[in-house]
Amino acid sequence: MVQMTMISAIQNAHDLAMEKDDRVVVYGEDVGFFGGVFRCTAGLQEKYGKNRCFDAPISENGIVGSAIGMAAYGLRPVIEIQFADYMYPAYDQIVSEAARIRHRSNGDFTCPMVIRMPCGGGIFGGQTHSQSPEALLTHVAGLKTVMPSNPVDAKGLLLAAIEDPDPVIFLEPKRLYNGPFDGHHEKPIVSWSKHELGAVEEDYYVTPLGKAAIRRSGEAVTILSYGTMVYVAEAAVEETGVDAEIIDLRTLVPLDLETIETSIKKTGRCVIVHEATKTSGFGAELAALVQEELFYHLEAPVARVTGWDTPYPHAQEWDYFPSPQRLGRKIIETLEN
Amino acid sequence: MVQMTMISAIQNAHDLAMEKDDRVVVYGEDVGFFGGVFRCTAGLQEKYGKNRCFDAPISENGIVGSAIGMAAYGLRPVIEIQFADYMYPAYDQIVSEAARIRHRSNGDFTCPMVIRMPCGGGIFGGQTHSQSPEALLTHVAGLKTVMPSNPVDAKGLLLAAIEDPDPVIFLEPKRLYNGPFDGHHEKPIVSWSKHELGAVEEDYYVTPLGKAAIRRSGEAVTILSYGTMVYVAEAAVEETGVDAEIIDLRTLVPLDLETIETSIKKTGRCVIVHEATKTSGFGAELAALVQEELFYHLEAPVARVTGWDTPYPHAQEWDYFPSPQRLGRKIIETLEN
Amino acid sequence: MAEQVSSYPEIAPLKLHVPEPGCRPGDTPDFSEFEIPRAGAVPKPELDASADDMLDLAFSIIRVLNKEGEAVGPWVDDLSPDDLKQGLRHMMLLRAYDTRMMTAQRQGKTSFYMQHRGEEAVSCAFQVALKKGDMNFPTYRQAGLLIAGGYPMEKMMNQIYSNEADPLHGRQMPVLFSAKDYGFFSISGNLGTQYIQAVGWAMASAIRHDSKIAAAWVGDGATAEGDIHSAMVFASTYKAPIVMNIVNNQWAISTFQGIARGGAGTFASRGHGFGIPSVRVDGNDYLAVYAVAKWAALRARSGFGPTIIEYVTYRAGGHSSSDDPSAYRGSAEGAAWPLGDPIERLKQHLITLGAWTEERHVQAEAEVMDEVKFIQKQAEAIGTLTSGHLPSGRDMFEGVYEIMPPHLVRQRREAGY
Amino acid sequence: MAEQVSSYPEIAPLKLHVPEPGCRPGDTPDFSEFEIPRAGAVPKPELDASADDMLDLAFSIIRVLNKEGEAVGPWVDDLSPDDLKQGLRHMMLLRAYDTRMMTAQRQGKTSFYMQHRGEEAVSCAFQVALKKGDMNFPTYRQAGLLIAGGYPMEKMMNQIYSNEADPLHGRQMPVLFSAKDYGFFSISGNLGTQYIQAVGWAMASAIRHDSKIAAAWVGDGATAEGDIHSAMVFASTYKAPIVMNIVNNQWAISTFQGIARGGAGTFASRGHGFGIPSVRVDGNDYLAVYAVAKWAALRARSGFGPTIIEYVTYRAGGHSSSDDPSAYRGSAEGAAWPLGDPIERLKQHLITLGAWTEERHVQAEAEVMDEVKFIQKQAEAIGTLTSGHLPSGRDMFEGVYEIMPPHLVRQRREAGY
Ligand SMILES: Cc1ncc(C[n+]2csc(CCOP(=O)(O)OP(=O)(O)O)c2C)c(N)n1
Ligand SMILES: Cc1ncc(C[n+]2csc(CCOP(=O)(O)OP(=O)(O)O)c2C)c(N)n1
Ligand SMILES: [Mg+2]
Ligand SMILES: [Mg+2]
Repeated sequence: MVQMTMISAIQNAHDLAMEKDDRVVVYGEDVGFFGGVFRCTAGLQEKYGKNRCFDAPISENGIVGSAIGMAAYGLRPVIEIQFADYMYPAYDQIVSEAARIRHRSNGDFTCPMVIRMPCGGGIFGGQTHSQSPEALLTHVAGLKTVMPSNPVDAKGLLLAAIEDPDPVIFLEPKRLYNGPFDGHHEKPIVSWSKHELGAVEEDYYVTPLGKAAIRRSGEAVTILSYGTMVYVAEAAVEETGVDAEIIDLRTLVPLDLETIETSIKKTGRCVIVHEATKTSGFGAELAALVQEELFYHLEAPVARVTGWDTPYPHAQEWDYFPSPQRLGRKIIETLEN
Repeated sequence: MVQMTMISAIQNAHDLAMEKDDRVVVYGEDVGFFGGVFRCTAGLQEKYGKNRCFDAPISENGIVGSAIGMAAYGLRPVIEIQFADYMYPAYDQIVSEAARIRHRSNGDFTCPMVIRMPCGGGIFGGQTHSQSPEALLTHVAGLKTVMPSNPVDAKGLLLAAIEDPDPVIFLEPKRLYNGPFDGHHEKPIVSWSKHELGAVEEDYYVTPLGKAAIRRSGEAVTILSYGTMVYVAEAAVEETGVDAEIIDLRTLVPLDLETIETSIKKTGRCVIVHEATKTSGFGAELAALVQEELFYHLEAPVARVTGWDTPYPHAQEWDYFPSPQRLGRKIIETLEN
Repeated sequence: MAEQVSSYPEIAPLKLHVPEPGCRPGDTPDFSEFEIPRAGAVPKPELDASADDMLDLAFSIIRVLNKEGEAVGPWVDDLSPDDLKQGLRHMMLLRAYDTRMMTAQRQGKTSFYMQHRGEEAVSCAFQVALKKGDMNFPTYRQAGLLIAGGYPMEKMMNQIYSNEADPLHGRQMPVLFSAKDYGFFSISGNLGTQYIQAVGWAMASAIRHDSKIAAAWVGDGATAEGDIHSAMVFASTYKAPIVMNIVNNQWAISTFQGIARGGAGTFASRGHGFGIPSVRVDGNDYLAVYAVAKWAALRARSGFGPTIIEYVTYRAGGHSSSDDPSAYRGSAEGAAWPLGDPIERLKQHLITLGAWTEERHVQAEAEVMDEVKFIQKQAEAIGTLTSGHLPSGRDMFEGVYEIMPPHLVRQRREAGY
Repeated sequence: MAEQVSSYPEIAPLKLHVPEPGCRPGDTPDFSEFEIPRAGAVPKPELDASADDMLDLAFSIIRVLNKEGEAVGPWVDDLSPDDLKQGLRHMMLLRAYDTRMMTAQRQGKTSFYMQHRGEEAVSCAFQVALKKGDMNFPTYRQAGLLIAGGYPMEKMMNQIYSNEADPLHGRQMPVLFSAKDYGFFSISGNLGTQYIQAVGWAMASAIRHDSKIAAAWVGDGATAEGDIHSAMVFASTYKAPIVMNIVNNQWAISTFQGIARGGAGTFASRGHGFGIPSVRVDGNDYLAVYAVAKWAALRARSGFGPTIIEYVTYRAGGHSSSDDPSAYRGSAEGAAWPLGDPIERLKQHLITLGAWTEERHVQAEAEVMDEVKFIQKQAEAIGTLTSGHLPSGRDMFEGVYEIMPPHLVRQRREAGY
């Protein structure tokens, strides 16, 4: 076991994958010599050469499109979109191509690749360095969408994503890179070195895609969360004193419906929390599913706590960010229903 | 009153808008001389000149991006994306720009424009001429999303969209262009000339955005539908003999929640139908909202009938398309619950 | 200082410039301003020549066959009369297949079709310049790559009919083939996307120290898409081993090539802003297409990086089975097209060589048509889109992912499969 | 026929080419291969000259100020000593403002900042070549357009502090200004998008038979985005009245300009594939920038269509307040940059003209700094990002649409506003 931040866990996953499989190539904007603006690819070019880790032009479309071609050739590209907010220029390549090639060619060509994107707010990034676009990816048949919440999972899930035969979107909550963050921005910053999920196995391991983790067992209400919101949920639970079960979904598609169902059958109540805007956010799918599958187990409506339906603002960041207080209120409300 | 198809109603709306307001300009691929591959802009170049209606290069990104600049200048561009499936290359301009400019500039610049896109399947268009990407637009704060289901609404809503001070996405179910279609592809094609909503007021009128229409009153269950699915719902209701209330949402954002609530308070049951893939489709938002707002009025889970989570196939088109039978089964199931 | 600027002389108000084609319905076509160099006139650069060494080649047209049907000049390559007869046969097969499939579509046996009339030389000649293992990233108008590559035509028809033997299991619209073993990438319905993918594939070959090259294809109209820019940037930066083909058939549905080309002299010249060697070739001259393709492929394979080839040709038919070009272009334009018909020209060349006769040609036409009809019959015996023998709805759920995730299994069951 | 192809001589395996900058940390900068023409050497084309008439100008550098500080050659324009002093003042204001804002960011008064050091001449000189009503579509590194355009600096600081007087109500990250009345379009955080928007704006001006022009801005790195291609296609096709600026400051965060430029000689040459007249200018020469900008603006306004201008300059500071360039480029590179410092060069010119002295300059520096500090104090009196006087959370819900729809009203209430 080694203490790692999410950054070093991700860097380490790259390193092990490149060592194990020489088809793995890594590139993106500032990813090569410099090792990425968040340093998630630091040292890889030095170790594996410019042939396998290099800087790309500022063209998200070119990065994804070329990676699709490489995957079709037989490589395993792992590419970085510098911020998830910049995936849109590549959206056609992601939706119409990466997600479709296996199906439309009946397996003649496939597209095993990982698109990494730092996502989420809490760093005063304003509207173009804070977005959580997961719902725009979960709607797309053919993609898998993953969002880890800690170093242990980040490493295992990234290695699983790299092994996966299909395109995987790997969303990294950047506010968690250096430590867990529960929304209490006024409190001192916590580091991963103080967290049990910062202690990472040094060797190669995979955390299977499609399996949620229960972060806290409880009886009163189920909280469905992922990414930064896992810690917001923990804080809300602590502050309200409610005996909630906190589920960290980890993978959004394919979804671990079984874990969700087992939990809600027990608690009868469900609150969903995510940072993305509300309307047509992934919480909508979760709420729709939960009431479809578990209607007769529910004692209260499934509630959503999300970012508002506005751009992510700069100065009003903490008004936008779903806080433990906001979540706490909704939990209480759901219990009182 | 004049009998119009949806195509002629849309053409007519363009014509009246260009006549009334010389800031209205119309362009897109094949939109100028030829009048559009679906002929929705036929005759406009001849009447208003190449200065106001012209062909564009095959660059959806360029079409939307340039329209944003024109809107910022003070024009009212009405542009066509030849198929909704081709909006992805323009997605960054739609999401990061058109939708954001008013907010990010605090109203210094605005973006009054209409992006028209033929959508939906039922024409053997396969995966890239059949998509219904509305959920990828309803998730985006700053956009309005409209989908008419008949000539009368198409004209009135398009004129309202053109008058709107904000960017409006105008989705046109292409399978409805020449007549209502209820999913019975084996039956003879019906034309608008035989439908009351094919009789269109010749003069300028607007149908306000954000207002749903009740296509059939009923007591047993509420069906939330839009676009082609309105007719599928009508057929399903007729075939099952259930006394359903059919709501045609017309505008998805902003949503007419009031009409939905009034109906479901009455019926206690709700089935949602759309053609787009299920996961994170707009039906998820509708289901989430309905159970959030009306949990204690619901006697059964809110059900969804949708396209499957696969690409839209060519040969298996009718397996994909939500049929009246499929919807009928879900209606019965919801009543039996 | 603003005053200085406002002291400019009075200037006329601005106007929007919208380019217009030469020949709309009712007009008489006029190609008098279309400059066609003599066959043999354009020099052949060394393989390692730079873009700067051949700037002119982006503004000229490489041609081998002259009016007399002779092959002349530095671009005459090594095709034997037998090779040429095979090339002729490929083009005739393609044309016969087009004819039959257009008719089949009209008869309601499938939903849609796209033909190649007038452009047969481009894909047929290109393919023979490739090696096994190379990969084309085509559009919908390069079926000649498959025919010249020996792909079974029955499979193409099965795909077009979406029948039970369709290699793509009915999932794709007609003509959006995929044939990896024949170096033919899955065709996308979204224009342009394959261009940058081809560059990625070529980069992969370089990363693996392989010797395979990629060939990207795009039409004149679709060069306006951003993917083409991405492709040029990446190909230029990483010197990817790729041939970047632009098929300028003068039209993009109803839109003439001037709308995509704008103020540029030619599409080939787009390469100049990226330092990519760029040439134009007579797309209706089988020998010229072959020679240029072979040269560009060898450049790529030798590590000299990308080449852009603009094929100057003419879309003699409608855009697709849904299109009627008489609504937007002069009906006489095709006949007036100055580069002639590719089959006719190769035929004449073979006759000039003494390796072919008019009679033999008529006979070959009949043979080829019979062959295609025979294959068609076999395909139709399996099924057509409307004959009812379609791939199962179950198949729609397969292959979305390698392993079907639980939610799709549930949906498949709900669908009754 | 495949055999013919396989008879090519044995070819070495392919390799991926990844361009590398000349100077990484620890290296000694070497600009000896960087060709700099003499000031005055590049001719000035007629306003209506075509792209073909000036191909060379995309590979040269237009320069006016020579080593002696004299203005020489055909591009010497009509700036009076007073104009030049004003230009110097603009650049000094920009630099002082940068200094103060960098410090403010370090002090935690705001979240982020981006400076202009070394590039001041580009935006400051460009703006004075525009007319009222023209519209810039800038990136984050052209605040000189605002300063030279007379925009109140306090507003800029209020925006950077996201305080209650921020014209953008705290909604945007620092430096992403918007100032319509000053011809300054709302800056996007997404690179490149503004380029095609600028073309659309220019097209609108032409559609309305107006005489306003647009100016688009992009960095060397961001030229790789597809929007730049869209912009070139549309500008070329519709002859839009626009000046398309490319600020080549050699770096895109940690990535040197060679990664975006690839095998092209220069960024300006990108225009050649579109028939767009394209020139390069010494971006650190205030007089040259002004002259080229004025010429290009007049071309646009006269109906001669777009012009591409590449500014050859150097990003002397870090990319942003979050960046430390010593991790990826040689620390001596900035000092070795052969085109010098724009303020220093204009100062020398004024001294040569006898209109300025070293003493006067030192004094001016102090004055300008005092002025900026004074403005800063006023802005800080209103508030900084961390002083607590922020725009209300209520404001976040405003302006998403002109009229707030019901769901946002409900959310605003839920948020407690
Ligand atoms: C992204 C995208 N936009 C629009 C279309 C619709 N479309 C299909 S073919 C075509 C014209 C293409 O013209 P060109 O590139 O010249 O090729 P050609 O048909 O002449 O071979 C258009 C606009 C599409 N398929 N994809
Ligand atoms: C679409 C998009 N991709 C990536 C980024 C992240 N990013 C911001 S600035 C920058 C470098 C830009 O370099 P250049 O265009 O040369 O401009 P400069 O900073 O040198 O002025 C990058 C990669 C972004 N803002 N938008
Ligand atoms: Mg074409
Ligand atoms: Mg730069």
